[in-house]
Amino acid sequence: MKIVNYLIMIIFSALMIYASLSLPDRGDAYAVLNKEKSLAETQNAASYYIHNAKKDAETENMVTVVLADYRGYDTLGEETVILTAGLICFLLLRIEKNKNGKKRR
Amino acid sequence: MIIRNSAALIPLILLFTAVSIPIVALKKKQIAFFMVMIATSLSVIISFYNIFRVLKVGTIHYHFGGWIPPIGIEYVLDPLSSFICLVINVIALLVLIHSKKIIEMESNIKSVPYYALVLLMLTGFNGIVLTGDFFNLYVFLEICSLAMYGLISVGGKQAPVAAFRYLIMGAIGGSFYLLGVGFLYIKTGSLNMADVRSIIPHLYDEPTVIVAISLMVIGFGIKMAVFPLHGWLPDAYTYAPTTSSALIAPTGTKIGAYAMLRTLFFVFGVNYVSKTLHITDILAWLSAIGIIYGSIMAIAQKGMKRMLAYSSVSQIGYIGLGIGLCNPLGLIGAVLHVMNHAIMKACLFLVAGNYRVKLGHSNIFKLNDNIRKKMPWTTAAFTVAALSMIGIPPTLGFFSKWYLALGTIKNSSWIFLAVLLISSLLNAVYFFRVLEKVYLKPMSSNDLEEPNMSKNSKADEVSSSALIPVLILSVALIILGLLNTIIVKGIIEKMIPAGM
Amino acid sequence: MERREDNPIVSLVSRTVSPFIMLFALYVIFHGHYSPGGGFQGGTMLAAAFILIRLSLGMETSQLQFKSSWATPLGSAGVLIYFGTGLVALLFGGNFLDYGFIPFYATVAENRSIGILCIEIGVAIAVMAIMVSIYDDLLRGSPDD
Amino acid sequence: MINFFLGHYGYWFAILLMCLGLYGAIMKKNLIKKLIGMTIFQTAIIIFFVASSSKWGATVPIFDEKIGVANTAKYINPLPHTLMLTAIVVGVATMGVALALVITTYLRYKTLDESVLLKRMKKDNDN
Amino acid sequence: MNIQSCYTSFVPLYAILVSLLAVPLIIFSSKKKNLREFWTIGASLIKFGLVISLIPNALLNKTAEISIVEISPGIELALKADPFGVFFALVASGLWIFTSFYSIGYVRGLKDKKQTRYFSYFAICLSSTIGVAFAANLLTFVVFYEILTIATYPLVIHKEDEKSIRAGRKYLAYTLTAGSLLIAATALTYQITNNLDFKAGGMFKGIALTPNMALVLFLLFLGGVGVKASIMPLHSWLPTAMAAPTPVSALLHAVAVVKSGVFGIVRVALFVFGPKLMYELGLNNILVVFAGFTIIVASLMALKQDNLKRRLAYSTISHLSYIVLGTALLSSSAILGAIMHIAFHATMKITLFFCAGAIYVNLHKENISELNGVGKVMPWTMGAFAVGSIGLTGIPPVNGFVSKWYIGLGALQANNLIALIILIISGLLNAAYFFPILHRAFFRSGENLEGKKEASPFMVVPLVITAMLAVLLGIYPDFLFHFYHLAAMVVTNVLGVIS
Repeated sequence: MKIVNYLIMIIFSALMIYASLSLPDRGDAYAVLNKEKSLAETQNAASYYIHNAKKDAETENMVTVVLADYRGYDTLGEETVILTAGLICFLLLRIEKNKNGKKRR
Repeated sequence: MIIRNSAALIPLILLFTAVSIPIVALKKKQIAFFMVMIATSLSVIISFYNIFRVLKVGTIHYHFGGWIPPIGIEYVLDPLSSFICLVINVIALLVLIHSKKIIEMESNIKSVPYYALVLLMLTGFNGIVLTGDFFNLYVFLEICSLAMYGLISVGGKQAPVAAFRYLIMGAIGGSFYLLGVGFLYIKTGSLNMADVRSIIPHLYDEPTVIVAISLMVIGFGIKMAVFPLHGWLPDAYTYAPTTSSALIAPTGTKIGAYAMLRTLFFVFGVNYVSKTLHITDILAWLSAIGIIYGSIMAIAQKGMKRMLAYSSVSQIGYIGLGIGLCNPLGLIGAVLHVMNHAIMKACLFLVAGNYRVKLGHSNIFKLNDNIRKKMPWTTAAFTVAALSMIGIPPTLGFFSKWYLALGTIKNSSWIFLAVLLISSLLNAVYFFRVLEKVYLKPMSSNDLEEPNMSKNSKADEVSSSALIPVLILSVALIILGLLNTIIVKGIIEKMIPAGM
Repeated sequence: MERREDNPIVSLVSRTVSPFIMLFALYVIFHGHYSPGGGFQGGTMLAAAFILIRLSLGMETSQLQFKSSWATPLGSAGVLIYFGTGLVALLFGGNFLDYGFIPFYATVAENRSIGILCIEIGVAIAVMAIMVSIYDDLLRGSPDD
Repeated sequence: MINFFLGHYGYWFAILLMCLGLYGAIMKKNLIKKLIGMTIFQTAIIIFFVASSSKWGATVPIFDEKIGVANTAKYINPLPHTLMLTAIVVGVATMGVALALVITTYLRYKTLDESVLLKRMKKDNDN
Repeated sequence: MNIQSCYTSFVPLYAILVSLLAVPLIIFSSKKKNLREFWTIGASLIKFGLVISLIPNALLNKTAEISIVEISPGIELALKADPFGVFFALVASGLWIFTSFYSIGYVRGLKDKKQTRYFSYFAICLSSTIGVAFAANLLTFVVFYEILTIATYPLVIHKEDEKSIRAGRKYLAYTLTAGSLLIAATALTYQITNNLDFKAGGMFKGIALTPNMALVLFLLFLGGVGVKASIMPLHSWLPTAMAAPTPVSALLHAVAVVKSGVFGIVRVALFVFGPKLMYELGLNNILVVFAGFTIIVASLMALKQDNLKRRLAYSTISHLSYIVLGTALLSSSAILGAIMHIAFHATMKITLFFCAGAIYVNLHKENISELNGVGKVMPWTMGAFAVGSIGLTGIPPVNGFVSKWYIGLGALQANNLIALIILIISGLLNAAYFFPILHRAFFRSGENLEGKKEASPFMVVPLVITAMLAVLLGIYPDFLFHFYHLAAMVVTNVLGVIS
């Protein structure tokens, strides 16, 4: 079993290095993900945000606009995630008094 | 307005109900159940409406916040997603009807957060199925995974450990997927599936993209429990409470299968993943191994729930095999088997739950024909589901197996055909083992020591709310089996992706 | 761990500090439009303020400040605020979460700005309440309870 | 070559961190250590994303009159930051759930060693 | 007379549904014995009538067709009452009447439990058998075949003792494996032909089929239907299934199960592959070898059985292979004989099993060595037994002679002397294992038989009638049911020559 785990580790790191080799340089302002248009000449989301965030939502902080407006549904989802976590802790750990008055977990 | 938003309405309704349960049901706990009923039945109605609408007007896109993709997030309602939605919601509705009495009996379950979590899990499922955006998929994947951990962890004594091990594996799977999305984003600069679909052909020979795809596939594989990544499944299903396992076993793994199908065939392109990367071949082989492994392990078990858990490892193998065959017939078989397995597994787990209710255990070797005399209808439903599992016509199980067999022959991959046939025989072995006990093993003396095992053998069924869903499911198996062509021709054949 | 008697310095300092933390948290929330910050960051800081009190004064006393039983409903309420903002947009003929349609009687862009503010508040409430509730539950469940 | 190194060492550190996390998550027997490993793994992914969003000589993605929005190279990419805000919260939630599970496990079994737990589980399962 | 024409009619569907609809009635009237058995008898009579009503059109080579529902794109759950189907349905439904009369006497005589389950599964078996007979395409055939497999299981384990349960396991192991092979073969055929309808003379017309593929396909089919037809390496479930009560054995052996097996083999040989292809690829030789081997070896094994029912079982195995052999010879009169042997063997064998059951119920004797002097006590029963055994041996005037005669002729036509020799030898062996029984029964004096007399009329009447039927069919093969004409019709359609 241990061997298998080590193997997994090695394969994983090898994969990662292999993948990282063809990544664009970090901080390259003209890499694909920062271009105006994508390779298929479709609008690139990030640059659209930078251009239009102020115009669209009268809000300086682009991250806020993206978070709450452009991709607001993700944020709703993440609200739900954290609510889920709260409910699970409630379900697992909170001590309630039930009918016959004895504590239960 | 309903019509305009019907594509997004199901997750929203479920989410709204789930969120408002902790407030509304704060004082009166009984309200929770009824809210759940309303929400799930509404979602069933809407998913029926959606599927007909899709078949009429074709694919429907819904843009959240009115931002057209790739700027915003979109929901895509096409035959595949609407069909899976329908299956999930119908199964969920039936299982939740069954859960009414069960949850009251389970002492350590607090109904309010439990039902809220159930709805959150369903929200996650529907969100995953409907979304057209990679990161949104990740978010909803985490929602439903977290909810699943919670639902599993309130089971028996061992449940938290099982849930924790599932959590570690699931979280790593989710992180793998997220990492894959990251690589993909860095290379394409987009998160929208359709957008990536248009960009990806320019990047087919990039190592990063290949790694990204494999990471995503591993992530989904863990959720889907394909063979080497199935480790979390048996414990989780075994120790979870009845309702949870009956909810998660039919739907949870299918979500992984769906996401895998969606990303592989609809985003990265059929020819690329099958001809260039051979991911589908690997998937098919792993699934084939999983089919045999799961069936053999199922034979070795002595608890019914654990047996069913292992059998769902092998059944997931069928779906994986269908996807891996990468031809229309295989796909039809896979999608049909998603529905078929959902129905069968829900039925079987509910039956196991009913047995637990009456006997306090579902240990195969302690069963005898007294239980059949006590609960004839439940046992009849179990028989039908078992026959469908084995693949006896005219149940649905036979036909999904039939399409899969046709698919394997089309690829002229005889080993897979043999695997299919052998596995159906193994299914026969472990189900007839139970059926023999339930129908033929007379009550021996040492069974009398068993609690709530009175000698009198007059009918003593579970309450109707626990019985009717089981019967509906088992009848549906036969009816849908006879009418499967309507489904296949009407819906499934419209899902076949381009280039297959 | 055995319970030590309350240390006056600890309680005093924490009770003095926590309002300021809350104030700064509110600043972070409402200034999220113009500077780094927003609902999550602010919400977590609020939660931190409450948890600080809970740490220093113990569970019983701090119930006077914020009852644990409110936490979960409050969290749901936070999410509901978010959800409701989107729902109002939907009811006024937009898509879900399309704040432009919410009638704040301003230009579309300003509507969006206000909508963003609403949901930031919702997020903050939810995060704060649920963080506190998770803390409470973990503590309740902890072995030495 | 040196440029290549300068362009990629950020990713490599993130990858190193990932490997550490994965090691902890799959190798360690103690549940808490597993949890720590998992968290490290998630954090590493977050770092990876943020690293990918950087641009040399660019400022935070907050609108500035003096800079204007004509040239996107002046602001770093806001999208990964947004995504990672979500990812952070997801990680926190996951950790909360995991801690709850660990506590319940400890209350029931009085141990956190996985191998021991598995043995005991099997025993409970048998009888 | 060689023009086949079709017309739509619901009669085949009704013929299937009658006994299915009887099942709930039987279950609900489980308290009132007489009502319950009235349902069974009524269903069997109606079914027989429906099948009879199909004969005239079948004789004019008009086939009734009805397609129920499309169960796979392009494949429908369709029924088709062609002469062969009518022939088999006639045999099955006709003998069901006798069987149900007889089983009433039997189960009541033994004060048997679970009679409701017994009768209801009996009915299901019959409807699936009729479904097998009328199946218009392979998939429909598979569906009903599998249903038959499952529906027979509760009958095999009817006694619910350890022995019968083990028999049930064995039965399931064999038949389910066969079923999956059959499914594989069907799927393979569908991939090749895109069409699964049975065609007289083969469905591979105009489709290039490599010899290897054809061989694989044929072996798969053989494995699929050969188990129920109990060809020799695959036969061993049949003697074990003797644990079942006698009427069930009668059903298994004479009426439904094994007969649907050989029916399947004939279908596969003549309607899927077709005589031409079989001959060209030499597939029929495989069948001849298997069949000949089975005939001889099964007869030899029958010799050394002392349990009466087991001996009958082995004789069934060998006689089933007569049919297979006749089919494999592919000459007109051989096929004619084979098809007629389906019916004639059924009548004779059911007689014999009824006799065995009557003896068991009346005297609780199962072994041949105990049968001394039974003939004097139960003259009618043993008389019928004598008729049956004479027939199986192939001595005129009983009908066994007719079919055997035609098969022999066919062997000569196909100038295949080995087959002829096999027939002769097996005839002698039949005599060798039947006549000692008669000798013991009639010419030895038995002990402690005082006060015993005939079994209940419920059991005696049916077996006497079947025996008389056997004789009548021997004297005039076309008697009342036009067995001869139907068989001739099948041969005409298959070989395309007027016989």
